[in-house]
Amino acid sequence: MTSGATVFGLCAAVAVGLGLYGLITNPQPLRKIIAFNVLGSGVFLLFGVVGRRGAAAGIGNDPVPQALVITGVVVAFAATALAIALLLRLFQKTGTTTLCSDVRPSACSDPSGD
Amino acid sequence: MSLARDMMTIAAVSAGAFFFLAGTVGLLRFPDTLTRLHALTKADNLGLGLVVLGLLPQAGSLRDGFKLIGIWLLTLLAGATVSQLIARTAREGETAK
Amino acid sequence: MSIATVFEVVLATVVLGFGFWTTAVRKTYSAAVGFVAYGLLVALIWVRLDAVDVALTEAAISGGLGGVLLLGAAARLRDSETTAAEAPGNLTRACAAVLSVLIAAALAGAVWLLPEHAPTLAPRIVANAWATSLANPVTNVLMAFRAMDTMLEKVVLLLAIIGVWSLAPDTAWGGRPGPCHRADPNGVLAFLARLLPPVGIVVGIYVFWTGADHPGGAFQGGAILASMWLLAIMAGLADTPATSRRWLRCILIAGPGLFLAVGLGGLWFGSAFLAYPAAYAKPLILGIEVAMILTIAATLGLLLAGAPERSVK
Amino acid sequence: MTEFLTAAVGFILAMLALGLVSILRGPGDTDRMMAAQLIGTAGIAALLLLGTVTGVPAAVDVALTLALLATFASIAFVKKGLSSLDTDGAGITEDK
Amino acid sequence: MLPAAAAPALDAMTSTGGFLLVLSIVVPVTGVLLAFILGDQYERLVACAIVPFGLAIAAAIVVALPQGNGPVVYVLGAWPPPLGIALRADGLSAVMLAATAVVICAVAAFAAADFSITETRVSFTFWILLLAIWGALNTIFLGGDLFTLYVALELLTFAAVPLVCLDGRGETLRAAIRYLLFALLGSVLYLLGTTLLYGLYGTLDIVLLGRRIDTQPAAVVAAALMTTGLLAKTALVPLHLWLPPAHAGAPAAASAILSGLVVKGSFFIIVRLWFNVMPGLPGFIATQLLAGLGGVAIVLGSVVALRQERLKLLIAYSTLAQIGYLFLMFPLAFGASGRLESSGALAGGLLQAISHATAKAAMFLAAGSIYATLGQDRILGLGGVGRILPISVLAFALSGLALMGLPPGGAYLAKELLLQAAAEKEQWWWAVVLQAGGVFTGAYVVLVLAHALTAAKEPITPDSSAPRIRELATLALALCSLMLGLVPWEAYLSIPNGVPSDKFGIGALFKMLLPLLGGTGVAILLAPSKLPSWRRSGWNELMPVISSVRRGSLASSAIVEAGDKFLRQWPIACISVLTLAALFGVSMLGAH
Repeated sequence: MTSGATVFGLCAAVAVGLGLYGLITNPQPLRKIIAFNVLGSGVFLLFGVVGRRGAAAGIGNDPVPQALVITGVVVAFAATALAIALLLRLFQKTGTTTLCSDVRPSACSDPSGD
Repeated sequence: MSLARDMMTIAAVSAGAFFFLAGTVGLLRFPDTLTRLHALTKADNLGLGLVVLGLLPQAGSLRDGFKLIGIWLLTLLAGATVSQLIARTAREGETAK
Repeated sequence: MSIATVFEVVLATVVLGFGFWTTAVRKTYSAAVGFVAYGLLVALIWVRLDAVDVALTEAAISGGLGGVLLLGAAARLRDSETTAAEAPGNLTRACAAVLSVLIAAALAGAVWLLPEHAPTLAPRIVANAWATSLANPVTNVLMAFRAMDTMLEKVVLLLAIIGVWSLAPDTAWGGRPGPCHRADPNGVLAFLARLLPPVGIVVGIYVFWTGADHPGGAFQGGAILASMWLLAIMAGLADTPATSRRWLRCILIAGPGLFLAVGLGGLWFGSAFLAYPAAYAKPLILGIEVAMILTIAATLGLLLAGAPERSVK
Repeated sequence: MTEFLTAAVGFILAMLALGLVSILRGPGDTDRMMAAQLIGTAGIAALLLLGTVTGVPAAVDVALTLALLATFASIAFVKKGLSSLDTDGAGITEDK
Repeated sequence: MLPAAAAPALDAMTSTGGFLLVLSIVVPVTGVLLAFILGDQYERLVACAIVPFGLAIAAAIVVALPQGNGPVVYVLGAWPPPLGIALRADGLSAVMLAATAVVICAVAAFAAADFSITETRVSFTFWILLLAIWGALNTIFLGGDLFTLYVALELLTFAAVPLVCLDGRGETLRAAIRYLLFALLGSVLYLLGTTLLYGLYGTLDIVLLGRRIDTQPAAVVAAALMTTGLLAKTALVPLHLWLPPAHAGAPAAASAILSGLVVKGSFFIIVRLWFNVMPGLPGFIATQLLAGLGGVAIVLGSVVALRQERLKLLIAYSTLAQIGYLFLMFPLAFGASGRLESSGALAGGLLQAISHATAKAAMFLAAGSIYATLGQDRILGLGGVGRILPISVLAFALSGLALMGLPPGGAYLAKELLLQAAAEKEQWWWAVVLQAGGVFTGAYVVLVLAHALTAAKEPITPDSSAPRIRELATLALALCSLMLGLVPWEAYLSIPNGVPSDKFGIGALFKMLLPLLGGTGVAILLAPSKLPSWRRSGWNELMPVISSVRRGSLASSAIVEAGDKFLRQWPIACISVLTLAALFGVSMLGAH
């Protein structure tokens, strides 16, 4: 009845981990945005797994989580579009996409010292 | 009757899977862009066509069957157009060099 | 282990493989391509989880419009790749990896510990579906039970448009978004852009219409319509409208506006805000959805087109 | 029957992954443009088979959506996106 | 006031006056739609027409609330939870609604004179987003469902981000992107938590969840993730990388909204989460951890604020410190039963939130007038501004005094309530932090005023004269903040031991001297830009002693500033997010 819930639950957790790692370590803002999308899809999948476990009354997947995911996907898409528009404008304006605001680009290189 | 339909499905889907395999091998083995493009589009469209053919007997209604064929036609159209555009870009890239 | 489980493991592995590729690959353009593939395969997972409404949305967004958005940005930002020299060091990476794994493990553990008999609202939704006489439970949740969220989400989309427009240079305010596309009117692209949109519009309306009783809905249909519009724009057959146009703004607020109006009607004449009188529930919901599909198509198209760049004059 | 079709989906998925990796490794940008093509066809095939396997007839609608949007995405791939001012038309100068 | 204490049926039934809750959300949203369609040049008219309406609705809710029993409830679509969504207004919501309405009014009056009609782009964006922020905040204060709160949070973020980069400079665009990305990370973590909660209990309704929730590990994971996500959106140190550049870079009216109101949205959801959804879950250590971060925020924010060269950055950093102050209430509300209790500490925290909302908005508005007149806002260049803009400087001084805890201000009342709670709970260390917070606030207010009140070195030629209405709006807001202590809060917030009555006596005067004198001392020691009076004679004997102490303390404050710079790097801030999530998870698990 709840076919795949466990496997895809694990898959969702790993996707969240991947997205988090990418969001932290990728220096380019566009890569951060892509990583955010991976992270978001992991969260949505988790909703899907929760809904799949709640299959009942002849519906294969609890409709409430499904509806929440659809709302969430739309919001995430709008966020992506806004972030990309900001990034393109920044590039147009300054010729770079670095997010470091502190004076020189070198000043914001890694602190861990290697 | 059901057995005959299932046999047809198995045969057609197997053939389709084979073309997907052929396409992928072509992608991996062929040396330059144009030949790889050739491998991809031919094999993929034929592969999808055979899969669609295989699924037709399993379709629940006439409408689903038409939808399946429509899907195949749409991908054919896209494949034809896009591969032409890609090939043109590739050729221009070469002449530019 | 049954073949179904093996298949699920394969699917999950391939999806995560692409997720990993997207995170690790060096070139941004490749990462964007990887993400398109990832999004498409996630749609497969949604079908497998028996959530076809979401699968449609995921296919439309991650596989289609979202991919185009990311690819366009990647192509345009290509020159900036070398300037960003802020790669974190190994210690930072190690910390990030450890913590990400920790969070993922905690999540996996939490999913594992979810109760044996999962709580669900599905029976309640089926029991109350009479109120709208729509057979698609997801549409019922979106348009009736949780209508407030759906309405506010449309306002979020509108704010995203305002945010994108606000990035226009002052000289281009109110102008047309995006660059001017020119293509040979007798070329392949123009041919496709004449052939595909009629088909696409039919499919878009079908996906929307079927959403009352089967998987589908205004958002998914709107996404298809938006992509057809953009195809015509890319082929040079149409241009993006100037953002100061009154008709465009009317379309952009038609969905949330009608939603709000019907909701207030419920407050005034009926039992509650956003309550539909049982006799008119279906036509009212469909009416809102018709307005919404227009709004969504226009909004998604304009979000992809970007900030106004060309002044009207 | 279900087992056979499930295996077929798994096989096509593997082909998709292999093909895509080979494309993305490819030397030039034109190779990468093929990716959308491959994702589209193989993804649709997998989706149709999966819909039959899982008993979700509406999967056909997902495939239909994908067929349309994959076409659109392919064009955008070749155009390298919608919004490029400077790189616009790099891939798309049509024959006169 | 706690919904959990009310009769069960009341939570799922629309109460009389419930339609006011709908209106308070619908009216600003209608304004957004109308302003968008009417567009150029009419958006300001629409906004100015909507503002009095909104204020009246907020006032009506405030009046309606004490008359019924328990919260005012509205069931949307007549679908009771868990299937549908309910809006609920309790005392906390009413207080926040009213404060928001007042601040929005003042900012609108200020901005009506600020953005000239020729600047179509800026004016269009600002007015629509102002209304959008109002609608989003009202939804957050009234929403009875965790997912509705998520949508409202996103609404808030989408409205706030474009305000940051209204002027379109590269620097502010950068700040906006950092803000957006970090806020998105926060909302994803919040959403993760809601998924788990739905999977566990099958509802997202706050009241129902509050009844069903238990202390199982999966709920703890959800709580930790949601708390951390919201903290990232609230910019509690060390998750503050986005705040200073974003709040300092926006136009003055926008900064006032961002600093005064927007961060309170996510803060309010944390309060809902910890006090209403899962009061029994966090446990002693987690509350101490949260307040500990608050303490760090007070020190770091204040010290770095004193080292800023520009007025707006100083105010932005002071916001960091004040956000820290808001979190001191959590351990003080932690009762002997092992649950967070709706006590005097909660009332104190909420009062601090609204007095900061009014005072900080007034400060940013005053800074905006100063910037517009001088053409710059360097603190060293403020000399003589007291003569040109007396009202703005007075407003700045009054709001500063209110923030320091001058009676009868809201912050004074808040501090008294929190000190009372600290004494009751025998957690003297938080009393020390509370007093230190007041002293630090005193320091940067004194620093700014000392410069603003000196004579100009060279005569100033104002770029433009600030319209009087702008200055008056600022002053009104500052006075509001100073008068908050006179409001009868007992009707809305649960204050078991009563409000401290001594607001004007000798004792109150004495309490006021501590932050003022202590603040002067701290300003002398920690501010690199010396106080103007310092250069005069009369201090000669003390000079060598103080100079050496000053040198030492300056060196240590430089270290704090370097620490701040370190924490504000993207990877470090993200790692802090995940570390905090892990810490909260472990400490909550340990509590059970």
